[in-house]
Amino acid sequence: MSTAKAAPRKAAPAGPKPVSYREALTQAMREEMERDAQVFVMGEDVGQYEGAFKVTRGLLREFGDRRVVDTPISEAGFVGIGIGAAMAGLRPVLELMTVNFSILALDQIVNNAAKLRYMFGGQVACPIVIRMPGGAGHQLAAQHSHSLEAWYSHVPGLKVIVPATPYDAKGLLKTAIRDDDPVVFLESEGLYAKKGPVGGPDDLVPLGRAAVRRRGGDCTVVALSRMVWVALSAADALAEDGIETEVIDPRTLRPLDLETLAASVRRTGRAVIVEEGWPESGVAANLAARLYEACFDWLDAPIARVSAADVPMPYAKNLEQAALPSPAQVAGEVRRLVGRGGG
Amino acid sequence: MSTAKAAPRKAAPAGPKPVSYREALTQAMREEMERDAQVFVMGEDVGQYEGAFKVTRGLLREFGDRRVVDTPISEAGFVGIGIGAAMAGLRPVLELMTVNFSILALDQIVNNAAKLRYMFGGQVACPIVIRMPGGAGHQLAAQHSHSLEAWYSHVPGLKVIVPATPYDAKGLLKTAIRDDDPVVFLESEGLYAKKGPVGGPDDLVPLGRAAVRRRGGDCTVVALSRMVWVALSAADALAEDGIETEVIDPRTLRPLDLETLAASVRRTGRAVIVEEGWPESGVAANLAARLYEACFDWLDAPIARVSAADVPMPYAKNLEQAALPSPAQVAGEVRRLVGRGGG
Amino acid sequence: MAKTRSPSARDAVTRPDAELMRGMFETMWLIRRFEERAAEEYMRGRIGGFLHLAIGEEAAVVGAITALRPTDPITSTYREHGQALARGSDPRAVMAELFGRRDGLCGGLGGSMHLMDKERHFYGGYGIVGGSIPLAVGLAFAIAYREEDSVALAMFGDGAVNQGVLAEVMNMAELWRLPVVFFVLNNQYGMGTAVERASAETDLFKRADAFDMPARQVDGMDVMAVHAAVTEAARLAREERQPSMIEAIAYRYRGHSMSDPDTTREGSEKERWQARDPLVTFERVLLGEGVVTREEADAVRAAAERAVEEAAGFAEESPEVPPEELARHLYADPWSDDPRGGAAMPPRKDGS
Amino acid sequence: MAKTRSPSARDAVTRPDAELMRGMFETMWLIRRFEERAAEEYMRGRIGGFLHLAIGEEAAVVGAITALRPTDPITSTYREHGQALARGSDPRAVMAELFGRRDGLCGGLGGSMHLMDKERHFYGGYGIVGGSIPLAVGLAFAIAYREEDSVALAMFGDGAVNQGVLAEVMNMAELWRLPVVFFVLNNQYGMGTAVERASAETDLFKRADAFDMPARQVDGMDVMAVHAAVTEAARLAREERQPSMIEAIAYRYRGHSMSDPDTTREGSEKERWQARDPLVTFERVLLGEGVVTREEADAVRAAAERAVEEAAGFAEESPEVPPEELARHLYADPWSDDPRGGAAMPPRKDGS
Ligand SMILES: Cc1ncc(C[n+]2csc(CCOP(=O)(O)OP(=O)(O)O)c2C)c(N)n1
Ligand SMILES: Cc1ncc(C[n+]2csc(CCOP(=O)(O)OP(=O)(O)O)c2C)c(N)n1
Ligand SMILES: [Mg+2]
Ligand SMILES: [Mg+2]
Repeated sequence: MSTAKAAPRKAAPAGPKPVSYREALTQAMREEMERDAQVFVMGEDVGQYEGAFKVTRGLLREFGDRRVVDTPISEAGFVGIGIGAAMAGLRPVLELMTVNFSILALDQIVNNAAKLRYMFGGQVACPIVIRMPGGAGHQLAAQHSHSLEAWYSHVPGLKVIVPATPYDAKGLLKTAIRDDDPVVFLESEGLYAKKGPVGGPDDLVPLGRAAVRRRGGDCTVVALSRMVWVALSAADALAEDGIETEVIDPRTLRPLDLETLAASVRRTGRAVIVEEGWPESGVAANLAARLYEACFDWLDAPIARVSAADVPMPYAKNLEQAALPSPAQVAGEVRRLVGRGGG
Repeated sequence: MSTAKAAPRKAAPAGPKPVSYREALTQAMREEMERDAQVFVMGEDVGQYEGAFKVTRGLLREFGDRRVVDTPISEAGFVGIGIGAAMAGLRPVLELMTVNFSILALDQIVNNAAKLRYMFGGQVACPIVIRMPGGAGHQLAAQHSHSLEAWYSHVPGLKVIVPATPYDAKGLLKTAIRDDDPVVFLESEGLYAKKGPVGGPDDLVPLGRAAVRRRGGDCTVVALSRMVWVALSAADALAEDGIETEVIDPRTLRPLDLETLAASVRRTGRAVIVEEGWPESGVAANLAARLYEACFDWLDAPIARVSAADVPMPYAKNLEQAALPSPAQVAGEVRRLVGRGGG
Repeated sequence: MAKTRSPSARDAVTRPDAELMRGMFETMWLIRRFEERAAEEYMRGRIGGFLHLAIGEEAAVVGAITALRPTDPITSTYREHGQALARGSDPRAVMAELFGRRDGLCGGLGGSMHLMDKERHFYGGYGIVGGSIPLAVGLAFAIAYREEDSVALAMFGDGAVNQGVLAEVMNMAELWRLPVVFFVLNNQYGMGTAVERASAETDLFKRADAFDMPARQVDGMDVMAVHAAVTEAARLAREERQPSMIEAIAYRYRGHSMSDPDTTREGSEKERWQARDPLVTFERVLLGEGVVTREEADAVRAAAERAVEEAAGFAEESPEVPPEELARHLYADPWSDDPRGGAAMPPRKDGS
Repeated sequence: MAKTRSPSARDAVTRPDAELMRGMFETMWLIRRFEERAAEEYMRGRIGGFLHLAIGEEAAVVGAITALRPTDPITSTYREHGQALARGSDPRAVMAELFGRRDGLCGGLGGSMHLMDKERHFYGGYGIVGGSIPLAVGLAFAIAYREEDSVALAMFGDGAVNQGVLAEVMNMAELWRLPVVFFVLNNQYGMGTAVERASAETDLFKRADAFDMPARQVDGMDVMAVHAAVTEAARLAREERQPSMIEAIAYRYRGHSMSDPDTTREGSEKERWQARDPLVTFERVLLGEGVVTREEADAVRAAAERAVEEAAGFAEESPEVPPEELARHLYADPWSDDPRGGAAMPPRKDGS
């Protein structure tokens, strides 16, 4: 079962030795490029420089500059070119150096990629994957610390993936590359060095299947991407006080596996949602609204949201830390909900 | 009291005869340009052509091409120029022909306008207003039918206004122009012809004050922009069956007057939220999450959301109508909540 | 049409491009009549949304597209009825799309601004000014990637030239030597804004200088001139992988769209350009060179009228788009029949 | 410094621009030493985030900025320590900003990439490549709007040239005749990508041809040459409202940022450019022309070292940013002291 496979603490059957989230992504691209000659990688400094975060390391050497294409700093332009190439049946895997720069390509992503199939009555597909790391925590300040899960999940026509583990990074990226729809693949800068088991060439992770990262009956914590690890360390702390937290990772926001989330909340009667993005019109608000709709009669307390502070990210380390969700904050919210002091 | 002033059915003290939402906006710009020489208007076809929707009619004649500036079709460029001019202390009122094209300028709006004051430690202000009509209903299809309230309300540093009446269109635009922060002013294409009373030169509508459009004790309906009118006609229909609906218009999403919304929901115990945008990570989900947090113990039923269908807007009239929120749908949700059949 | 009816026509057969010229003449009239009818149907309320007519621009559209192979991919803007028809799309399906009916080219989901005929390698009309140009370069990228010998044609307006993304993709097209032709249909206005009020350099083809890319200007009212220019540009792209830019100077006789009162343009200016109506001038050439006779020219017009009449009838008869189409083409395999369900997956049966 | 210490120096005083040259020399050394120290502090973990050094580019930075009046607005990129220092910002406040402390130029909220000194008309460093250029044109727009005689300077890199927004605003600057100078600091790489792999036309100043805008290329390692070029460009803008573009060819000796292993550039290439170190070559000129003596040159370096030492000490001493600063500068008057409250207004007291 995919959820078991993806559990971070369990050795995956297929994965030989633990590899980093970064290397897991590289493996996924390499394997899919070997499997399908229509797959190519394009982006800024993905070739000779091997990627700003070295996720494309080795690909240029292995596949040459026809299939690993360095672009000028022209996000709107090369994303549009990728979309056109996808219309023609190629399978571009684009790297945007960070999610922050994807804003420049948003018109191409939202008005073209997301709409081609629909507005032309199903005549064309747009099998493109647009990878981009996001998140904060390294003092990159206001313009380099965005988490745009909310914006992308708002858009019908896109598929949106938020992998939290090396296993999912690889398995979901492979699925995304084989998918016939445009996929926005949101990586986390903070997870690139994270190690864990990964699957083999044929281990795909399906879209729309949440993963239960930890089982527990007192409170459900739904967490996205890097926040899964924040939630898990909160859960460890809570366990010491005998509070058993169920940590769930949706893994994909489009499609969304509401059923797995709701089933857990119906059991625990409480939920905390953790996101790295801003609180207003964010993903946590969306998941909360959906969970209320699905579990209203089972809820013993209002659903709590833990999001980044509603400010541009400050540079100063102490302020940045204060602006980001912490295990302590998550634990505090859980304690508040289960009514055992705290928060 | 501002809410009373803004009530659509009441004659406003200041407004002599009813004027259209379009003309109300023109009046606001004219009055503020007369009052403050730093205010200027810039956009595509705002001068000689007097605006794609004629909202800037007469301004070029009256103020000349120094203060009414026609731009090339370069959204990112002229919005960035406006932001730079605002940094220098001018008060640009930009018109983006529609919200759909604002996506091209989003980097300038989000990475510059919204962040200047904060990331430079308060050294500069960015007193800019960016006006743009949005919404659907005229068969403009996939690329011309966006409602991006959710995206803009997600962003700290911006103020976001969604006027539903001519009175608010004028009063809120005047307030926005005098505001020292960047304001995204979201107009509704479908409301330009709507007539109603408007205030005089000194009647400002404050930000962060919701308006109660209709009083009623059975169910609260929170509706944005054009949806206020959809909600009001639903309320009329419901009233015939003796169901009294309270219709509330938040008027601004940043700042958000949660208090007025929550007070109503605490009284009625039920809420339906109506938006013209997409359902995932939308404004309705956000308002629902906030209302649950504020009114959990008062709610007799889960909050219902009425949004556009989760698809790019189709061209065919029958499909477009099916995709958009209707009074019948809103009434149906209210009936379902108050438990009188329907749903 | 009967080629033996007149001596002049018989001589014409000897002229190598006589067939081509006749075909272009027929297509230009089909487009003209089709758009005149579309305007009427819009007035009647049978067509909704925006309707942008290219009346006056037929020479530029037809000259460019007939210079390509039928398999060369094309992208265009919202003003693209002519492009679809010039590519051979069924006028009935085009009109049905404008009507928003089931038998439309895009099943009624796209409308006038979003025609596409994939089978004919017409990759669509788009509504965001400048937004479709990168797609054409992407189609050219795919051609190069697969080492095919097709050429992509990006058609756009004088206003689109000021969208930064054009500069971005022209640079990449030249940098990577992609087989693409950037075709600027300069009808001298972007909505109400004349080129000289929008572009510091009014010779738009000079934008190519910034990228060391060949470019030229051509009379967009002269179908043969446009055809010749695009033929050479296509050859450059096909044989030398050399992208280029062509600026065709034309004029639209109608307002920007049916909802444009068109009050900012001088009437005298319109008359000047009307005097050079590309259909009339081309007919003179054809008659002069004996490629068609007067009777044949009239027959061409009559045929166009019949085709358009038939198209309108067909569109009228075509059923409404079935409601279940609302979400059908959202994804390759829709997970939700109820689009109000948002991104939520349907409850699964597999028990996984 | 004592101007009488040597005859050569005494002659120098007679040279009209001697003062200017000495000042530029001092600033270049201040920047060099400041950035060397910043690199050390980054290694020590006192500076976080990204740290982009302009070591090697001092001539271009100083030559350009000293050619302007102190009231002419400037925008730059994330590689902007030199710009701030050349504009006269207090090195202590700049270093404190890099440290993310309360006494930083931006109160610790901006960091290395987002320095701003409004008082000195330095309108900031920005992190989105190309994103700051429109702001400079907007500052020029305001100058023209108010009929002032200042000039805005937009400083950006060779990589930024490929952002479409540059083409958009260059067109508007020329179309509206705005007093702005587009200054491309071409250090020949955008991260790991050499200009010839990013730009079809490697003479970047030719981008101006597309807009009929004057432009020229200058040796960015020669501070006097840059100064002369920008002086003329500023005159054009100030007196003739004629925008222009200047491309300064320079080289950065360090990697793109402190986290860049810098393995893609040839070592031999670096050596070639190191041989033309702008500080060394300029010193030769100054000694040759007797503008400074060896002792004076050493004194300049010593002074720079003292200033930097002091700056580091000051930054070290400066307190952490108080927690209440987290939301203080979000809006003109914050409605929420708890940023977790999101857009919600605080409960109101006015009872309205
Ligand atoms: C990005 C964007 N901005 C503005 C518009 C509104 N608009 C539609 S067509 C048009 C004029 C385009 O002029 P041009 O490129 O010359 O094409 P033409 O209409 O003349 O064929 C404008 C401004 C748009 N559709 N997209
Ligand atoms: C829009 C955008 N894309 C990508 C990046 C990542 N990035 C930061 S600096 C840089 C290279 C810029 O090169 P150049 O303009 O030559 O300036 P230099 O760093 O050489 O001073 C890149 C790609 C960014 N910050 N913004
Ligand atoms: Mg035009
Ligand atoms: Mg560079």
